[in-house]
Amino acid sequence: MTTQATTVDAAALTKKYKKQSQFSEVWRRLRKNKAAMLGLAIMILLVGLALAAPLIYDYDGDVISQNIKNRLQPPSAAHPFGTDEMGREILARVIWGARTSLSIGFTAVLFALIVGGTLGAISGFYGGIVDNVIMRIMDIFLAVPGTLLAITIAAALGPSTINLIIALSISSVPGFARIVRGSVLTVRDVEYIEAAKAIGASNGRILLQHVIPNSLAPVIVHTTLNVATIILTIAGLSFLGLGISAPTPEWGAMLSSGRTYLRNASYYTMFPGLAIMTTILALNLLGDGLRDALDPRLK
Amino acid sequence: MSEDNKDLMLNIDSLYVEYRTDDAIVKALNGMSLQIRHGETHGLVGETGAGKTTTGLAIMKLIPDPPGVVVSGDIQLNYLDVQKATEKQMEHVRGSVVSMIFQDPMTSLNPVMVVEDQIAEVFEQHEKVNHAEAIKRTHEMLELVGIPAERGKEYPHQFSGGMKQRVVIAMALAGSPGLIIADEPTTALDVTIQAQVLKMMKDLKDRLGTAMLMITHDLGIVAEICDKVSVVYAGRVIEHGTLEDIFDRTRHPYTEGLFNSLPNLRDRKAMLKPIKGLMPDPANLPGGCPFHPRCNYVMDICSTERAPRVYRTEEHYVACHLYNADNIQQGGMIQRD
Amino acid sequence: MWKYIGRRILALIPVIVGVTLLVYFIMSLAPGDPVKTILGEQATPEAIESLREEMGLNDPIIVQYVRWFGKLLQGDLGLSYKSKDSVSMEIASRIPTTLKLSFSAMTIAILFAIPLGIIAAVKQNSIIDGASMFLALLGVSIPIFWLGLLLILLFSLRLGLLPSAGAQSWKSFILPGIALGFHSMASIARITRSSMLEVIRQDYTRTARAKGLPYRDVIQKHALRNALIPTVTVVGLQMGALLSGSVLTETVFSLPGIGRYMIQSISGRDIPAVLGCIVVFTLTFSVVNLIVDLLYGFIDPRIRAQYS
Amino acid sequence: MKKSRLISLVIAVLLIPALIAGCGAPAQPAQPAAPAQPAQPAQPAEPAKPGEAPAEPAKPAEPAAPAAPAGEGMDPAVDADTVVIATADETPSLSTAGHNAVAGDYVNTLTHNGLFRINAELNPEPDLVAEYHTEKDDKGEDSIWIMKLHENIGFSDGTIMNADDVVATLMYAKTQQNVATYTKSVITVEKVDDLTVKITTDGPSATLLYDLSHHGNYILPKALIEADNDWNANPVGAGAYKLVEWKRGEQIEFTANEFYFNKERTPKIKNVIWRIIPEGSARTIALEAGEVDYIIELDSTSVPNLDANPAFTVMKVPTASHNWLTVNNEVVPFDDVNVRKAINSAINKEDVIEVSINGMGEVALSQTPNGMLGSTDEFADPYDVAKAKEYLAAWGGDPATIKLDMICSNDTKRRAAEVIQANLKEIGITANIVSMDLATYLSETAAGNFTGFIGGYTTNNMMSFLNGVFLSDNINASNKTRTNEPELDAMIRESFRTVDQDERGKILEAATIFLNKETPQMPLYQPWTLSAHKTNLLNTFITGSGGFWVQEWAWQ
Repeated sequence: MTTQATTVDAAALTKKYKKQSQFSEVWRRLRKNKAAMLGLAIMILLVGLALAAPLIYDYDGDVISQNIKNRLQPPSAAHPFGTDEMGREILARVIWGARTSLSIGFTAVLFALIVGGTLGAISGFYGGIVDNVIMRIMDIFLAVPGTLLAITIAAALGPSTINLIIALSISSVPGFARIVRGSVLTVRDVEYIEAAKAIGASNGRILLQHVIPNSLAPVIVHTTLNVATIILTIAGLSFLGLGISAPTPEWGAMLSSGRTYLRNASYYTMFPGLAIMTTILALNLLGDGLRDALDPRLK
Repeated sequence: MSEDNKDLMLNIDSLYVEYRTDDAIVKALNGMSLQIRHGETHGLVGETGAGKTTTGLAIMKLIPDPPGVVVSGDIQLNYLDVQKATEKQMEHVRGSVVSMIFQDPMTSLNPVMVVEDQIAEVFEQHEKVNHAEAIKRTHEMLELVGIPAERGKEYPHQFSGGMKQRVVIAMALAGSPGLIIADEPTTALDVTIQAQVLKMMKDLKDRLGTAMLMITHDLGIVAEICDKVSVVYAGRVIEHGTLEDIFDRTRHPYTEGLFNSLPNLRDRKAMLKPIKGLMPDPANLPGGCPFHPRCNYVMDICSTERAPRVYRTEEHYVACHLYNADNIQQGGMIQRD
Repeated sequence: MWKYIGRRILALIPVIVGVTLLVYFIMSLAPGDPVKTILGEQATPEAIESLREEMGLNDPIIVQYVRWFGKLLQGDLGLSYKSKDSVSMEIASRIPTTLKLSFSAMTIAILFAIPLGIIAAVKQNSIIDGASMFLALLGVSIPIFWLGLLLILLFSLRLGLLPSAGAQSWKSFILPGIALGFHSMASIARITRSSMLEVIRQDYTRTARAKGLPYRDVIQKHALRNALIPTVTVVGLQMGALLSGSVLTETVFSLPGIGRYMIQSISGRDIPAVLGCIVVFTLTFSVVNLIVDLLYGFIDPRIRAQYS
Repeated sequence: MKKSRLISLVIAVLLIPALIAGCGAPAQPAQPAAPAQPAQPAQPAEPAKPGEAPAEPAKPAEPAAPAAPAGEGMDPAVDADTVVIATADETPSLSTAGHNAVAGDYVNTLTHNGLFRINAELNPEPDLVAEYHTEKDDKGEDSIWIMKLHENIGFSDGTIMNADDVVATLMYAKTQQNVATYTKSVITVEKVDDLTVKITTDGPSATLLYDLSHHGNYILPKALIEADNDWNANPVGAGAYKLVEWKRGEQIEFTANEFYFNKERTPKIKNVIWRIIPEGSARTIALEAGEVDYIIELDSTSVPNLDANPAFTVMKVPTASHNWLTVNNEVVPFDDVNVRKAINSAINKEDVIEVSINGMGEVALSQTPNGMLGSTDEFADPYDVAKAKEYLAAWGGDPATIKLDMICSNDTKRRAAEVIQANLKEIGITANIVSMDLATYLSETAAGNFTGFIGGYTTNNMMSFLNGVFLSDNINASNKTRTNEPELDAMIRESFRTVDQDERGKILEAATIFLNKETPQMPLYQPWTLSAHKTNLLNTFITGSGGFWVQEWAWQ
C-alpha cells in the first residue's frame, strides 16, 4: 500500500485506509462476539432460504395450491412440518414466508430510513424553524405507540403488501428521524465541519461527506433492530387480519389460521411461530453485537 | 521475613495479582511486599499503572473479581489474614480496621443519597447505633473535617470538590480505623485546596494516631507527610526506606530518575532529566528487572534475572543488580546533585 | 415542579390535535362505509342514505372533524356509529380490563425483571447471568400472540389450569399478563443488568463497600437506586409497548379491553370510537412518560434540581 | 461464559418444539370420568334432509342415559339457576330498533316479545297477539289487520302492555333507519280498544306477520319511547328475561322477568349469562373447561372433538343461510349466462364445503335457499366439468381472457375461494383472490365495484330473500349481482301481495326456476348451524333461521 503512496493523493489514501481499517476493526470486534456471529449466520441462512425459496418449492405448485386429501397431516418424513388446512406443505410456506417477511421488512425499513433519515438530517443540520416543524410533526407520530399507529394505518388502507409497507414505514419514520437528527447534532459542530464550512463547502456536500458517514453507527444499529420490530409487527398485523392476506404465505397469517386448529394440529402454529422467533432472535443478537462492535463505549 | 511482626499494622508479603481479560493477562502486582507499623505514615510512590491502587484494593479485599485474581502472597492486617478472611469478616474490618479514601471525590459519593446518611452508615454498620445517634455522630464528624453539620442534609452535587473530599475523609475516619489507605487523595483537587486537605489529613491522623498508607505519585506530598517510603515499579517495591533514606540516600536508578524528573527549586539551572521511555505494558512485562529497558546503568544480568533485595540498613533496601552487601553502604556510584 | 407539569400538559394539546386530525383523515380516506357496515348485507338504498344523513356523514370531513373536536373540548368523545352509545361510556366500561391487563403484565414484568437483572449483573458471566439474559433475549424475540397461543395450549388445553378467554376473575389475567409482560420483562431485565453493571463499577459503589457495608446492602441501598434511572426510562417506553401489545393480547385471550374495541371499531369504520381509543392511548402514553420524567427527579436529586 | 450461553440458547430453542410436540396430542381436559361407557349416548340429531328440514326442527335426541354432567377438570358445581351462553359477536345495542344484527336479535329475543314470532317451521305464529284476522279495505283487498293482545302482558318494569304501546312501537320503528324496512308495508296503526289494534297495510301483505316477528318491531312501553329512553341501559320489554348488567365486550347478564305473561313458557333457568368470546377455538375450550354451558356458534373444527365426548352434545341444524360466489352481471363477460353457468358447473361444491366449513353444510344448487316455501333445484346445474366446458364453448370466447377477482372478507370465504380458484383453472379461467375487511367489502360490493366475491344472505323466508338479493330496487345495496329483470321483479312483488300460502308458493317457485335458468350467481352451500352444549342441558333446539328459546331450556 505504502509503495503506491507516491502516485496517489496522500490525503485520499489516508482517508481510504482509515475507512478500511475502521471497517475491519468493527468486523474484528464483531467476529469475536459469538452471539452476534450466530445471529449473522442465522440471518444469512434465512436470507439464503428466502432467495432460494423458488428453487426449493414451487410457489404455484406447493405454496398456494391446495391438496384437500392431505389436509392437516402431522409432521412426517413426507411432510417435515406437516400440512395445513388446505393440505399445503407448511415447510414450503414457512420458507416462502421468510421471503415475504424479509422482503417487506427490509423494504419498509429502507423507506423509513430514507424518509426518516432525510428528515432527521435536514432537521438537525438546519435547525431553527425547519427543525421545529419537522420534529413537532414527528412528535405527533411518536405520541401514538408505533404498533398502534401501524395498525390504524394498515386497517384504514386495507390489506395489501404496498399498504402494509406504507403503514410500517410511516410508523418507523419518526424513530429514524430522531436518531439521525441526534447524531447530526453531535457531529454538526465538530471542528472539521467548521473547517469544511470555512473552505466553502456547500451544505449538501457537508451533509453527504461528513455528517452522514459519521451518523452511520447508530443508524446501522437502529436499522437492524428496527427490521426485527417491523417483522414482528408484520406478523402481528397479519395475525389480526390487517396485514398480508391469504393465500400469500406469511408467518403471522399462518399463525392466525393455525390458531383454529390449535387443539388437534398444534404443529401448525408451532413452525411459523418458531420462524418468527428465530428471525427476531437473530436480528437482536446481530443488532446488539453491532452496537458493541460499532461503539465500544456503549457497552 | 524474620521481622518481629508484633507492632505491624499491615504486612504484605510477596503479593501477586493479575487482571485476566479476554485479551490479555495484566500482571498488576509482582511480589509486592509492604510493612506498616501502628501510627506510621507510609508513602507508596510510583508512576500511574505501577500497581499502587491495586495494592490498596488488595488490602481491602476489594479487587474486582472478575477480572482481578490474587495469585499468591499474604496480607496480614492487624493479625487478620486477609486472603483467608471471609466476606463477613472483611465487612467487619472495612471501615473500622482499615478504610480507604479514593482518588476522585467527585465520583466517590453516591449521587442520590444525602451526605450525612452516607457517613452515618459507617456508625450504623460498625457501632450498631440507631440512625439518630449515627446522625449525631456524623454531625460531629462533619464539624471535625470543617463542614457545617447542617450541610449534611445536602446531596453530593451541591458540594465543591474539596468539600466532597472532606466528606470522604470524614467517612474514612468515622469508624476510627487503625489504618487509612489514601489513594491519591488530593490529585483531583485544586492546588490550594490540596494543601488544605493535606494539612487536615495530617492533623487528624496525628490526633487520632492512625496509620496511613499514602498512595501518591507526588514526592512533595511524600516529603510533607510520610515517615516511610516505598517506591513501586511494575507491581513491586524496588526501593524502601525512611523518608530520609529515600530522599537523601537514594540508591535505585528509578528512584533517582523520579527525583531527576522534578524541577529543582534550589537549583533552577539544573537540567530536568526525565526517565527515558515509558512504563512497560503490564500485560507484557520485560524479563528480568522490569526497569532494565529504561535504566541508564543496565547490565546483561538485568534482562534475565530479577534483582534480589539488598539491605543498606535494617529498613532501607533496594532491589537492583547494581548493589551488593559491599557497595550498598557507600552508594558511591549513584550520586544525586 | 407544578409549573413543569403544567407546561408538559399544555404541550399535550397540540399533540392530541395532531394525532386525532391524523387519524380522522386516515380513517376517512379508508375505503369502506360505516353505514353499510352497520346495516350489513341486508341494507336497502334508502336506509343507507337516511342513516348517512342522520350521522352527518354527508358533510365535508373537516366539518365533521371540527364538530367532533368541539365535543372533545367539552370532554365528550361523541357517539359510536355502531352502538349509538356514548364512546366515553363504551371506553370507560372497557378501561378496567385493559388496566388490569397492563397492570398484571407490568407487575409480572417488573417483579421478575428487576431481580433477574440485578442477579445477572451481580453474578456477571455466571450460569445464572447467561440463563437470565438468554431468557431476556427470548422475551424480546417471541411474538406476544404466539406466546399467548402456547400458554393457552399448555395451561388451558393441556393442563386445564387457567381460563383461556374472557375477564371473569383475576385468574383470567394470569396468562395474558405473562404473554404481554414477557416482552417488557425481557427489556427491563436487560437494561437493569447493564445499568447495574455500570453502577457496580462506579466509585461510589466501591466507597460503600469500603465502608464495610454487606454486599447485599451495597446493592440495595446504593447501586439499585442509581441503576433505576435507565430502568425507569425503559419501563416508561415499555408502557407504549404494552398498549400496543394489549391489542394483540386482548385478541388472543378474548379480553374485553380497549385494544380489541379499537380493532373492532377500525374494522367497522366507527371513527368516533377509533378516535376515542386513540385519544385514550395517547393520553395514557403521554401521562406515563410524564410520570417517568417526574420519577427521575424523585430518584435523582440532580435531575430534581433542574425541574424547579 | 459466552460458550455456555450459546449452548443454553441452542438447547432452549430446540426444547420449545419438543415441549409443544408433547402438547400436540389432542388433550381432553374434560374427559368424562368413565371413558368405558358406550360412546355417544347422546348422539346429536343428524341434520335433516334439506327438503324436510322445517318439518322436524332438529331436536336432539333425548339423552338416553344420564351422561356424566361434567368431566374431571371441569367446574363440578353446576349452578342449576344459571346458564352461560358463549357467542362470537357482541350485540351493537340492546335496543330493539337501533341495530339490525343477528347478535342483537338473540338478546332482544330474551328481553322482548313481538306480536308474532317465527316458529320452528319458519312460519310466523302469534306471540303477544292472542287472535287476529284480516278485513277488506274499500278496494276489497285484505289490507286491514285486527289484532287482539293477550291480557295482562307485563313489561319487565311491571307496567302492563296495552294497544297504545303497540301503536307507539310500530310508529317508532318506522322512524328507525336500521329497521324501518320491516314496517314499510304498514301505513297506519290505530288503537281500537285497550287490547286491540288495527293495522292497515299498503294492500294484501304476505310479509307483515314475518315483519312483526322481527326484533325491530318488538313491543316497547309507550311511556319510555316518549321519554327518549336509553334502551342500552334500560331495555324494558315483555320478554321472558330482563337485563341485569351489560359488561361491554365481556358479557350480558339476564334474569327471569317476573312479569312475563306466558305462564306456560316461563323460564326454567333463572339466570342467563351471555358471554362474548370472539375466537372459535376459545369458545370450545371454554365449554370443555366448564366455563360456559352452551355455544351458539360452534367452530366447525371443534365438532369431531366434542362429538366424541358424551358430556357434550353437538347440534347440526340446516340453515337458510345461502352462500355463493357472486359475479357482477353487468360486467362483460359475466353478463353472458353461458359464462355464469360454466363457472357454476365448474365448482366442486363438496370440496368447497369440506375446506371452507370442514364439511359442516349442504351443497346448494338452487339460486334460492332450500327448505323454504317455493324452494326447488329445478334447472340448477350440478358440478360437472364437462358441462362447464360445453357452456364455455356455447359462449365462444377464450376462457383465458376472463378476469375474475374474488373478494373475500374472512378466512372461511378465503378457503372457499381457494377451492374455486383451483376448480376454475381446470376450465381455463384464472381467478384471483382479493382480501378486504368487512367494511370495505360491504361498501365495494354494494357499489358494484367488483367482478366477483364470496358472499351470503340469511333470512327466514323466501320473499325477503328474493326481495333483498334479486329485486332491482336493491341494486347498489343488497342486490349485488345487480340483477335487473322486470319479469322477476313482478313475480317478487306479486308474492308479497299473495297472502294465500299455496298460491304464494307457486309464484316463489316460478321465481326460483327463473333464477336457476339465469344463474346470476354460483350457489355454494348452506352451512349447518353448529352449536354445542353440555349434554345435561335439556330442551335445546334451533330453528332453521338459527333462533332458539332459552326460556325452554332446563338442567337435567
